[in-house]
Amino acid sequence: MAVIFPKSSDIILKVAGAVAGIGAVIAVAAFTYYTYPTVIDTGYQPVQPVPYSHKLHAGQLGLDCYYCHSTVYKAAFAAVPATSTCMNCHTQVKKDSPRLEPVRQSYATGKPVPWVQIHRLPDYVYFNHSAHLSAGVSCVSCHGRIDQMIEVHQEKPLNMAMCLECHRDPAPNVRPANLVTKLDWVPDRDPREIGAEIVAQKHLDPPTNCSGCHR
Amino acid sequence: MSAVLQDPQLMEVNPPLVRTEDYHDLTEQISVIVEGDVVKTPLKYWITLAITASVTGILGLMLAYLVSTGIGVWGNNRPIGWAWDITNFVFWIGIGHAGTLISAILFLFRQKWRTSINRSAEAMTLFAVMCAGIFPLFHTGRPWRAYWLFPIPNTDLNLWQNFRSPLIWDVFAVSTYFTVSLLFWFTGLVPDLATLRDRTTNKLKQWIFGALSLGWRGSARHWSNYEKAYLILAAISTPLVLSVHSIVSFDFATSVIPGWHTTIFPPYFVAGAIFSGFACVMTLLLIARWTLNLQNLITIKHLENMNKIILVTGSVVGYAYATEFFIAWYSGNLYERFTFLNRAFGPYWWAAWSMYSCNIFIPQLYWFKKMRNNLWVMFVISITTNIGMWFERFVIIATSLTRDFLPTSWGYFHPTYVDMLTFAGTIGLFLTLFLVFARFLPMIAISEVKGVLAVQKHQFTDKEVVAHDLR
Amino acid sequence: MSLITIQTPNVTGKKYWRSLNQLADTKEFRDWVHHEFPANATEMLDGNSRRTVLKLMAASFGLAGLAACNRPVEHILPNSAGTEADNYLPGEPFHFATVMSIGGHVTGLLVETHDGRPTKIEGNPDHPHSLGAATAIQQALVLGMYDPDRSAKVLQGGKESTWPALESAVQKLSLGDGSGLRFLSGFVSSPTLDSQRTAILKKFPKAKWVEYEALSRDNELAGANMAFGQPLYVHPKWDKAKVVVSLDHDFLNLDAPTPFFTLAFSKRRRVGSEEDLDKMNRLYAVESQFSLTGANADHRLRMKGSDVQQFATDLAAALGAMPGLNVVNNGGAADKRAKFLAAVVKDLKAAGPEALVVAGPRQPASVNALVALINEKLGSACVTYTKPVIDKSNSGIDALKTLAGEMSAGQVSTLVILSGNPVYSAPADLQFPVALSKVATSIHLGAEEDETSAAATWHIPEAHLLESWGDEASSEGAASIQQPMIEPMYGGKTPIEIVNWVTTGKFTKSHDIVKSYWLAQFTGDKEQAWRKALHDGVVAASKTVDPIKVTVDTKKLATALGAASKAASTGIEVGFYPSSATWDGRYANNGWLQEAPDPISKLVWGNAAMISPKLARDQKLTDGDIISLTRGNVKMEAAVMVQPGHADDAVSISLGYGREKCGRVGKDVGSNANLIRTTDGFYFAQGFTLAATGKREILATTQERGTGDQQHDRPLAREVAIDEYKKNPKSIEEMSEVPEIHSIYSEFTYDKGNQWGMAIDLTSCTGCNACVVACVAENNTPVVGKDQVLRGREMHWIRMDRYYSGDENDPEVIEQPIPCMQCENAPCENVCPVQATSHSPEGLNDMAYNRCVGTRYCANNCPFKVRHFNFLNFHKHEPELVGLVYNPDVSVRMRGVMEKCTYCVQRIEETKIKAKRDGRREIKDGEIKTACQQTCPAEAIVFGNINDPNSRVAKLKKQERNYAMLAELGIKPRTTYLAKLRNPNPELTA
Amino acid sequence: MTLDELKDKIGIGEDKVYAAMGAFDNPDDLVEAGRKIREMGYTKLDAMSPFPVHGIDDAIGVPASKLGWLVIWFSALGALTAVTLIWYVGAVDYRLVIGGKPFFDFSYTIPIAFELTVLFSAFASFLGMWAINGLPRLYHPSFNYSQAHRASDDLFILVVEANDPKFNPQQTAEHLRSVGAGDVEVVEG
Repeated sequence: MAVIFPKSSDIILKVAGAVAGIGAVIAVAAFTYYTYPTVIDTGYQPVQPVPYSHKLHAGQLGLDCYYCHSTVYKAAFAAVPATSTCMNCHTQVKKDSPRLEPVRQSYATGKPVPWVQIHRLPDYVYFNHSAHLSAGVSCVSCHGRIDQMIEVHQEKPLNMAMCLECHRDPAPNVRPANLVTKLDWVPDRDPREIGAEIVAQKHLDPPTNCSGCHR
Repeated sequence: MSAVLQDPQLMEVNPPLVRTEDYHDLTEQISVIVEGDVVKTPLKYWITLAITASVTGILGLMLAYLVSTGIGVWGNNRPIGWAWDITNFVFWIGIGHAGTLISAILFLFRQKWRTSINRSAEAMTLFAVMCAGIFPLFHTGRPWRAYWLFPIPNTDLNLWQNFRSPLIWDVFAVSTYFTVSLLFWFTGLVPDLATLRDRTTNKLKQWIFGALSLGWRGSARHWSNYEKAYLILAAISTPLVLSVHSIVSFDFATSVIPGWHTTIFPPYFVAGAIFSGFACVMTLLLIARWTLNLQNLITIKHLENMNKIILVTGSVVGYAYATEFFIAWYSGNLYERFTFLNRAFGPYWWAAWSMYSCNIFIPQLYWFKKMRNNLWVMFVISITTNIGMWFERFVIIATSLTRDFLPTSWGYFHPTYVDMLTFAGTIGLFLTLFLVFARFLPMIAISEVKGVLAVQKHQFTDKEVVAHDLR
Repeated sequence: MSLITIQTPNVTGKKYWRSLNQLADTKEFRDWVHHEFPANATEMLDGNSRRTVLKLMAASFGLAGLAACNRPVEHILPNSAGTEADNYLPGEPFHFATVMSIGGHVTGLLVETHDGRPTKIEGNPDHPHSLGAATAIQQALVLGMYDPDRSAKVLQGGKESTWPALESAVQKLSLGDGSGLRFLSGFVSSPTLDSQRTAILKKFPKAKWVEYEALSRDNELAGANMAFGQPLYVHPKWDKAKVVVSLDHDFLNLDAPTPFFTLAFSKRRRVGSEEDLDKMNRLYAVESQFSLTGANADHRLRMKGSDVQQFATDLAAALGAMPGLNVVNNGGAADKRAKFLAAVVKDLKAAGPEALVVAGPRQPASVNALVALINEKLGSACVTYTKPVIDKSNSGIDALKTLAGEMSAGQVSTLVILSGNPVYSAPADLQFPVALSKVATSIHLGAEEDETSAAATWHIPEAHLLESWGDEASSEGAASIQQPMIEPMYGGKTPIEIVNWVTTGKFTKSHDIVKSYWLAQFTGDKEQAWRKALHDGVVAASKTVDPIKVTVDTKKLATALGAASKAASTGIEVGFYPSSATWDGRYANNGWLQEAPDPISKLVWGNAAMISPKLARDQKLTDGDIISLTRGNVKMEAAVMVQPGHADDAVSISLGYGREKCGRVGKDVGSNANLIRTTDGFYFAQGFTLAATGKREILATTQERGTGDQQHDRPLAREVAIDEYKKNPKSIEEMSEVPEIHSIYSEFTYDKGNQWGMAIDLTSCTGCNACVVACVAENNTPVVGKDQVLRGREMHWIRMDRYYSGDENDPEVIEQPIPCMQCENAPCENVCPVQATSHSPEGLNDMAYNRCVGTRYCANNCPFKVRHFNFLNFHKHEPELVGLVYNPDVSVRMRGVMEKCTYCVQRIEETKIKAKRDGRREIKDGEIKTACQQTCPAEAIVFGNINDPNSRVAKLKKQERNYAMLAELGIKPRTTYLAKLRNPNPELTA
Repeated sequence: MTLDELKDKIGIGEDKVYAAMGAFDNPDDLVEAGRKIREMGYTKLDAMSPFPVHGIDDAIGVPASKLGWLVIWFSALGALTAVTLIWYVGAVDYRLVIGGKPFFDFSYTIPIAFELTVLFSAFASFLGMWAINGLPRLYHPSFNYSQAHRASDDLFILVVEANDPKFNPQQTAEHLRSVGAGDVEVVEG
């Protein structure tokens, strides 16, 4: 009978198979990597209407986070300051700087400055700033060294895995309550020890069950 | 396997091939169906295919509507969270069972007559399981989240499945069942694909069959491993098929709902599955036998044997019903008693009684040889049996839910046209797949039948068989 | 006192969107968004994004364009000016006190707002008639505020007009001495409005002011007038009474649009400890329709409404209350009525000062008078009388009759209709529409474009309760100030403003009028007093009227009774009742209420002609058959529903349905009983002919119908007579045999920290729907509509189960609220394939909506069927505006997911976080209240930490009558029930 | 190695003698002939048949299949995988209280353990069989035999491979004819 496939077909088959196999592996790896929260969610740095520098204000000038984000200790949500807060200083300082024009506009017209939101959780997640601050979790744990960012970007993935990691083992992220907004705090000893003590003393027991965060 | 096919005691069974004298005729007879010029296929085939295909199209439409609008397009409600969806699921899975059973269990039991039907029975299993699979997937409120049902490592959520849930067991059972059946079916197909490859002169067909047959050349070494593999697959398929329907029955048996919460379910469901499965094979065979003139391959003897099995399994199912009632009464449990009285005399009496009559009473006709051998009788009974078995699932699933513990949350189920068309659609899908299979792949395992033929031509002695089996 | 005082007029520079078209315009809407909320809008956004309101705002927050890493750009819009309210916390709830009144019943309310949006109404704990409780209707008011179908524009002759046009029309009015000037208002209980009225009647001596309510307290006053010669309010002291006889008075539900009666009554019904057993009161009910009062009565006697007068007379006679009366004894001792009467008389006499007889507001003056007589004869210390603070001389049906006469006679040139919908609700024989057409200028102030607004020359949109300044004084005099939480969304006006405008020609905001009125009342630091009054919700200074001592003038009464006595009733009687959902029709457009099942019939989305099983058999009628009721020239059609325990030869039908001009929700729902309601048969009328029409209508009920023992001998809702309970406290427990259950697993133990649990006392629970609606409001559960209810897909997380038992002619009814039982060994959790529902360490059955794939297996496996599946996207067809009512602390569930009660876990978590902030670890008992518990007027629901032996719930669970439903399944429910104790009279049970 | 060797290795070398092949028209003759040829001292034998011919394995010395062992190991692996997965998920990675049941218990691993056992052994036997048989192999020298295409129809072919020490084209062909084979050819490929 006539041979259907030429002699070389088997080696071709083998090579093709090998290539396909490797290709598949690479594809899966790539997909996993690019959909990985720490990759996809971090680094988000939209252009803000006003190039407000946290590095300058919080870092060099040493403004406490609480000065602007005034509700964090009492409320679930951390407030973005009203324009009037900016104008407390900027009526004297840099009062003619062109870059502050939108702020002055807003102050005059009453129209808000359209800041672009960076740190965002899904609607079904109920995060409460006051709860975490009173426990002694610092801003750094979720927002990173804001005081070193000229324009703020998202540093942590803020995904469920991240929340769980800390809820299962809070010690490394817990510090004395008075230091939560001190982003550049350098602990004199192993922060985990310090945290562990506070956890014990405050009887912290963060929930890992569903209704802890989803309602 | 050769040994299996050469078991002399079984030679009393009238041979599967009455006319064919030698191997080549046999090859011809089966291959010609597949090789025939597509254009020349009888018109009745194309018409049937057109009908079934369009019904399948309706299935597509219904599912699209369902996904875009919500489960509300079905009649499901509170308290009846599961109705036709899961009923159809269990129904189809049950149908599937006969295929594996015929090809695996009958194989292990050396039932030679299986060779003429096992191929189509296996195909039927695959298609039935496909139809079944549709329902668990689309009965979820958010099918686009169905992948959450599989243990895929999820670095984001850190969430897994609840392995205490029978539904997860189902996921594993059904997907395993499908995979194994597919492998089993394909393994059996390879030598025949080689045959087709060697017969055709059409280059394209040569390439296709050549590739599909994986370069099979019938080497003695290959055959020896092949037989072993086939034996193992048959051996594991047997407990598998029993486990699958047991696990399906766990969905209900492990719950707290009266009418569901029953330890008898696993054997009862398996028997029911075999019962309905054989009935379905019967229906298909009778149709195939008529349309493709396979009288000499599928003999009355084969059919009668199947009828006997239907009679037995039917009676087992009947016994199970009786037991349920007895236990309900004997348990002295208020809710159990109510449920079973309600089943027979409540608002769903009609469903219950159609199930009793179709599954218990009608099959009793098979006590009479006349009935077992009458093609019309067996055709009708094969249909009623399947109707009855569908009702069995409906009665168990839906009517138990309509009236459970708190009378204030009792309800009634009204199917919508979407329910009905979806079910009809799966039947369409099933038939379409089967028709395509019957036309384009050898419906009968050529190499196996040749083995049987060899036995007829040359008597072997028991001793050799034993010797062969031992090593 | 912290207010986001958007209402004080001197706060300027604020813009509010006032109409839907502006709402559509995103730019305008955006203005509203950050002007409405004085503080930074961040929280507002986050807070709202919990709810569909985000969709609403999507456009304005530019969910367009993709950023670098494919993320929609979300803007944060902080306000330009800082927050005004010093301690206002964005996103955190804020409460305001206000007050509402229906048909002369006044209740203080507490309104929860989020970022300026009222989201929930609760009772005001400081208000004597609420004490924190609120009725279903009161709680549903908040939804009404966001009703997009509310009247938004001025109408002239039914056509759209403008404010200026109206203004000039008002200017043109020539009122002269007021001879052509008439005011038609509802039951006035507002001191300010009353003072305005006095002023007006002085200024226009010939003017008249008529009060008319379709359902009011007029008969109460008239009765007192008949008995004592002066109109007086009757104040039953329910908590003082040992024996209560209710003559057709459904004071637990329909006849009490206030939680107050239930509050007081249940004080003697609740069994906190063993000694309470002897304190328990005994309730006899005499009525026609099966009411909740009848259901909770220890003995019930059914009779036509018109026969009650005879019964009252017999009762008075049997007590020898008045010479010349003698018992018309129909039937011998075997006769049920006679036996009942005898027993009641004996019991009442025994109770003496602790005896209380009450007559229903739907019973004529004569019955009310007789009751006054009886109470006096009994020397009952359980009832007091007060003079009306606000004049009622021109109130009621006769006043309306006169007015209608004047109108048709063309004597009325200017008619001002202050709220209400007379064209719909006035008796048919007054031909009100015709009369109205004869009036030169009729000005209608109404909340919606209804039947009246179409017929009047002018229609003015009325501000919603939560948008308006005003005040209400209870019949005992306790006054409260009504304050808005939000500027009128549709620019609506209040009655006070309109009255002032029409009579003075210039417009003054009601805030000024109300404030100036009250400042005049205050002494000392007026401003301080004013703010305190606003804060507390009760005016401390308001003098509560002292009860007056009065005696019945028997002679006058005898003659009056003679005049009032009617011939024995003949033919079919039709009784008109308030609707538990729409009251008199004013709440017809409220989805929450339409979908709250009637406590007895479980009917939703409509009313029906209730008839007794016997009448149904005689007339060969079944549920849903449409009958016609004819009497003289009045006629209506309605679907019948067979009501076990209903009086024979009588039909009961609730008002408030069959609205022809109404919003989308209430239009053409049910049938309009006002068509056959006449002045001579205002609450019930005899001589109707009943005929089947052959047509049918499908009635939607949330519960399978049927009579007989609906529990099928199952020990679900358990009850026992109090004496039997004393004899054998174990009797409850013995109703079901719970075997020792040994699990093959080592079970999880819940012994540390807070372990939440609930106890529901069936003895004090009356079955009113307050908890059901409270839950809807708190947990954003959707309204699904009649069609879906018919398919059994209603979503109420807590439902009210009703069981009949015994003879279908005189059945007993027991009501049982069913929330999630939070089983420790929850069957639902085991079967969920994706761990969407699991257990919290505090014993809650958590449900993670966002994880659910929707297999519905959990619902199937729930023995109580308290899990509800979103079969469709039920929020999709909701007007976007309704999204504003949602509670931001609870996610709105999407299609295809399961949802359920979680003991208001959002409240639990909030409180725990608050405690953490305060550096506390333990939660005080009662610090967390679930929505259903908080609103329950009978305090039947108690929630708390069962791990703390001193908590109320733990104590209750220790009682012998505490039982867990279906405990035999080994599921260990956290919600348990305290069996219903009845207090029957041995003489009648024997 | 040389290029040619490499080519041979990967199967695209020059054609060379593969075997001497002869056909029979029924299985018994094949078995008979096979036995005879073997007695002549040939060791590298094979047969091609449309269905498994009983007795041929003894006749030409085909070793028993090793597949069984492979499957046993994989079935064990399947069960192990299931139990480990369920234990890790429930008791290690995320401990959630569900229905008051323990975080891990053998009882509820049984169904899935069973299913995975079956699944793994099925794959083992299927893939294992092809692997041992060295299939898929699209080209094979034996296909050059003129009657090869009938090996899947009605012919039974005896193969004496060229790598047999005793192989000699003419002589072997002669032997084949002597045991009654028809269409004897020396096949190259």
